[in-house]
Amino acid sequence: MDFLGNCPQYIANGLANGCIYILVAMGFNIVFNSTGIINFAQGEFCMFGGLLAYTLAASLGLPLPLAIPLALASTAIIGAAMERLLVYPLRRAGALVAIIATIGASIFFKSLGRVLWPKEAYKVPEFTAGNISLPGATVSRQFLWVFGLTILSVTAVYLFFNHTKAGKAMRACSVNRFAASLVGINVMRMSLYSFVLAAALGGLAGLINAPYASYSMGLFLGVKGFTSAVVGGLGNTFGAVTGGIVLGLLEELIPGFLTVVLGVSTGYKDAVAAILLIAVLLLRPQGILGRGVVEKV
Amino acid sequence: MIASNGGSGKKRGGSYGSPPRRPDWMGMLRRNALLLGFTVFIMVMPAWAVPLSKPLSIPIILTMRLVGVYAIVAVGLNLLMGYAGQVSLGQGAFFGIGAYTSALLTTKVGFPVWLGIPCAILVAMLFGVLLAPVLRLKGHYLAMATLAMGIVVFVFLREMTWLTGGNDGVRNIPHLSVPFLEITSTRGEFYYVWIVAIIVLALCSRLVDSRVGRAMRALHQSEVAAEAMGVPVSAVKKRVFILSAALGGLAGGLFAHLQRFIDPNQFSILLSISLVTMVVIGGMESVWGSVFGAGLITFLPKLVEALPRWLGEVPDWLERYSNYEGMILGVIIMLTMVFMPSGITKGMVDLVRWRRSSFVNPFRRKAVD
Amino acid sequence: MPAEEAMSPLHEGVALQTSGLYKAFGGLTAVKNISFAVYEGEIRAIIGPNGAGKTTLYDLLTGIYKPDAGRIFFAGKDITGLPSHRITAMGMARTFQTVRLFPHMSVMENVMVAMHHRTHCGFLSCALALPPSRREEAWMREEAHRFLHIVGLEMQGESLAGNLPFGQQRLLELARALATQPKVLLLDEPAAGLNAYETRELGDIIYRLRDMGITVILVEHDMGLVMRISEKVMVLDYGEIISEGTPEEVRSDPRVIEAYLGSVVD
Amino acid sequence: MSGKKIVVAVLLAGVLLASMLAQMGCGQKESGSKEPIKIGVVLSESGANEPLGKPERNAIKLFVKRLNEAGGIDGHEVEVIIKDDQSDANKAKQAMVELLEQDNPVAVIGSSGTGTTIAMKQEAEKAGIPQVCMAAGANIMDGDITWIFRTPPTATEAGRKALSYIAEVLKVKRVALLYDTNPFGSDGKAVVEREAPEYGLEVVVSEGYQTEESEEGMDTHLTNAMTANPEVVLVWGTNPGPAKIVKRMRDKGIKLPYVGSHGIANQAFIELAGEAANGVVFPAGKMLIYQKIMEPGSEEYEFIKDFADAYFEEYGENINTFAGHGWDAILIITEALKRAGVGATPEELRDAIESTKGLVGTAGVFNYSPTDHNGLTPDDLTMVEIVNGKWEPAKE
Repeated sequence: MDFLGNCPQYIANGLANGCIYILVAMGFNIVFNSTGIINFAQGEFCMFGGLLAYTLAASLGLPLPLAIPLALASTAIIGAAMERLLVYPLRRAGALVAIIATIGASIFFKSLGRVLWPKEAYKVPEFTAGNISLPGATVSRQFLWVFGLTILSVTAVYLFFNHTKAGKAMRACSVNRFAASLVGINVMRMSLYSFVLAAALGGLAGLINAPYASYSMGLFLGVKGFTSAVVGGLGNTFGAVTGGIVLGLLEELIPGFLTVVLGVSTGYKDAVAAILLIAVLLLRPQGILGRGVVEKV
Repeated sequence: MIASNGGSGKKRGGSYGSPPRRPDWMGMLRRNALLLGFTVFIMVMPAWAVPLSKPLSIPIILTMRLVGVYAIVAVGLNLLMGYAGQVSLGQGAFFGIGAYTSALLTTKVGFPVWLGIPCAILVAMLFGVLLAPVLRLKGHYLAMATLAMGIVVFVFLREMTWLTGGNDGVRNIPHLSVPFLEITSTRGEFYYVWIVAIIVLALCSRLVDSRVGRAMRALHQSEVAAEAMGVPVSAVKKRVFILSAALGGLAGGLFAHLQRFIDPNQFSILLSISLVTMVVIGGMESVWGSVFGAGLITFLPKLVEALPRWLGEVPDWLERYSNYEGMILGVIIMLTMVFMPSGITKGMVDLVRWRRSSFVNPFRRKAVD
Repeated sequence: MPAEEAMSPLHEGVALQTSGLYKAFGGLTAVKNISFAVYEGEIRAIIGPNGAGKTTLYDLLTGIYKPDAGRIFFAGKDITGLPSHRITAMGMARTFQTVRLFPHMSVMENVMVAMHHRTHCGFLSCALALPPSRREEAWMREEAHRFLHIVGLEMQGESLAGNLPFGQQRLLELARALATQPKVLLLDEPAAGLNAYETRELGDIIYRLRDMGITVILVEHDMGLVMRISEKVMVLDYGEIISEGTPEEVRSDPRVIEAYLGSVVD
Repeated sequence: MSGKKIVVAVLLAGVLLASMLAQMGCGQKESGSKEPIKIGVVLSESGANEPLGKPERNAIKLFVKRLNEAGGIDGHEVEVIIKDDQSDANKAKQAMVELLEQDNPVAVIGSSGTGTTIAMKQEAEKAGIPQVCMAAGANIMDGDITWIFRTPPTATEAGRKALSYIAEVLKVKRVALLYDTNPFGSDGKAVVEREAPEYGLEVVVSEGYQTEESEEGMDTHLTNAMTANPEVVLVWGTNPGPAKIVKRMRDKGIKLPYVGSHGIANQAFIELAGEAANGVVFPAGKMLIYQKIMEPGSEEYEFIKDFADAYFEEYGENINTFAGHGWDAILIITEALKRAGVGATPEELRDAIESTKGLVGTAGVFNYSPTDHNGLTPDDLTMVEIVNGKWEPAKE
């Protein structure tokens, strides 16, 4: 059957997109854990990552091994600036105020991106061009980088949170910020670190996400990344992995099924992530991997 | 019923209450001063705003019609979000549903407009009932679920071409009307919209100070305590949600007949986000704050646009104002949240109080969560 | 008290009765096989070391949690699993250990919220300010004033609840609970944070409530208050009833002493 | 109550500020001896259609500048009032009403996109004022066309051109259509699906994509399309979607011919698609490759060259299709004004535009009539092929 024949390709595409979603989702998780905020500007970090990489590598002509760390570092600095100027002053404000403030930041960033990079898209240099043929599927070489860097990032984030002092401190903040501050953890500094890390991860996602970047990509990736984070269980690193892969695969398999088997237009693809998000939130709000939460009154 | 309740209360505790009040006309006038003042302000507005529009290069009355529409939906959202504390990032969905309902009924079925708009309200309420289960979620999760809801409605409006016409939109939507009279002039539309808006504002400002309004505010501050005090929390939440959907539908219906051409892209999640911004910037838990927020967000682009004209010759990069609009809006949102988290209207009120008494500091006031 | 016995038809004059209540959170059993009956007009104290399950018991009684097993009878009906607001409407009210007022509402409004289930005007009637809703509103103000008077807060009606001093916040919570017109009132550590004078006042108020026909159950650590006002005392430890009787009986019960001393040593 | 006082204070301050500004506004000097002719312009200078609106604006401003330097129309200066609709129909309608109410223009130009144009069209009809649009959407001309004119070739003409190329040059039958789900793409989809049978073609699959999707997302759409065994891939969208698709197609080694829409008739497509752009064929106005297909010295050639040189001198950029549409729009109105006279009523101006015949513009030769307000025919388009990163005429 055609659909089954196409499946390897769908799965390969789904995995590639899923990897990007994982990186964005981890950014959401890290910030959520240490500050309790959903950072709506997470998608804009991806935009900065991609467009800065374009500027450094394509416009200024820096070699990629130099341009990419620079782009990531600049994005991280933007994240840090956002934390210090916006999130830190709001550390005692409620969830809604923080949500709106990060929405404000995302509007600002997007607009800034438009001023600096006004064209509809820019081509970010690929790490390695070309493609690989697998049985039933063709993937670009870039895919290997995406896959490898995602695994590397997930591992690094996991090791950081479980085997370093700073990481453990950040996890402590996620469990109980007050208690963490009592045992001498500098909660405010953890919040800064989390934004730096999240911005860098977002920037990475933006610059490896297929070789195109534009000022408008933030919202698109932000929604997907958040969906992945929630589907897997907000705040959970492996949840982000599961969520990203589930969303990535569904987004390719469902339209594939609709077009090839049912012959329906796939303009509905845009709604897949949103419907998945609502379904997961209503049926299993703690996410696929999340544990049951007893609400303490 | 009431009398027997009161009686039984008295029997137990003895009579401590004050004697029942007589109708107090002066008091009512004083209590409604803001509403009355605002009504007068709106009614005389064309008199001074029309001559002022041209030199300012800001079409005040024209823009005010839209402010009225957005004020209606923002007040509805404020009931849900500011008063009852249930964040919705998908209010644009109800706005769009209302707009499409009225537009399609009047263009395809031939309903008169004054019948199409009530239908828009009903259909929006119906969707409110259907989508109400998301209210089981709290905080961030609710925000995201409603955001997703907005995306789903947007995609369906775009893709269900057999009904909505897809990206081609619905055009030649009739003008606003009352039975036997079509309203086509800008000033007529202005009055039409604002009469509806002022009625909505009056009802909502009454509502928030009533039994139901208290229940809403109570459950915002502590759901457990509200429930324990006999407030059926989920039922109240659900009703507020439906009410805000209804107001969204009403505003959407008005919008469709003002614009007379709608397409799905006008109801994307950017609309929802700007509605939330109106509420938050204007002031949570404040009916009048929403009006102010709607006005600010609607007039801001006009101001930014008119600025180069006021300044005379400006360099080309500045004239391409629209790219900066987003930056200005973003900065306003961020500054408001950092310095006046309870919104600009409340912040201003506090600022004045602060001048009088050192105990109120508007920059330290926390918003209710 | 074996469960079968408790399941039998309610005795005359029993205000609140439970049989074999269980509640576990994850692996931790917070409430274990609790059966008791409180008679109308009684002042019943529940004491026990911290973490003994007293507040969880309250949460079960008022419907905030659903018990894993067991039943609760109130006002002659089985109320197990009913939602909290229904139970309140039937006449059981409570206060909270950590004060849970509506801090951004006025004192008066706090009390008026508690009259929600005794009033009926809906969205439309309220928004239009129809005569019934205006009458109701006036009546609510009057009633609220009366309850504030009982606890002595009638002068603070218009100030924000969050701005009251702590002791008055406790009193306001009491007034608010009274405004639901309870038959049974559950107080959760009402004297915590009060000074000696305020505690004595509180005792008097509780007596007054009993005289008004309200059955009072209180969880309290202030033994002076418990011994002074309660008619019967129930002691919880590790989620179980370890002793029940008059204050004197309980005071001399070796199990109680052990529980308390044990907890002190812990 | 202090809230009330604040309201009063804010209102007072507002009125004060407003009156001050009003005075400033009145102080603006009136230049020129004769009343200027006002033409309202609404463009998408920002938002999704920014790449269209910006060159259009540049061209219009340049045209007016040159016209006024040459003495205007009968000694009257032409003044254009440009407003941005941010690619939002709702704002376009608002801008249109503002223009009509405040500036009382003799005609309006706008807008760049289809939805925004339709929103404006209704107001133009209501006010009875000629409107010249630069949007390609075929559905703009649905319904009443009394007041609306158009300068670019429509999706219908572009679609027919592309389909006839597929049928007559490529000589294949099975078309896989990939379209952007935005208004540009869905308009093209409607045209292609409607017109294909006329050319004996079969649209075997129509697949909607979102332009933000990654290359892998596009790969899925391609995979879906390939399942239907097409003989040619027709992609209807604006950047960057088509570039991602063609790159992916070539990466996967799909050798099928790729036909694009006039939405990729710009340098950005070549930059984005890189190597993969070679071999792509799309319909475009002749202006794009005028040096290669027109005789130097012919009227059309000189007209475009003049425009291109002036534009380059002013902005340091090469002309593109959209700049051309803006140039044509203001050209058509001013030419009609010259014929109808400065004091013409809207009806007279409209009639003058309708009587435009053989007017050479950048997009072709405009011939309007009371029944045809499009002005162009598919013959004004040409098929362009990208060869070594350059535009060349495609073999016909």
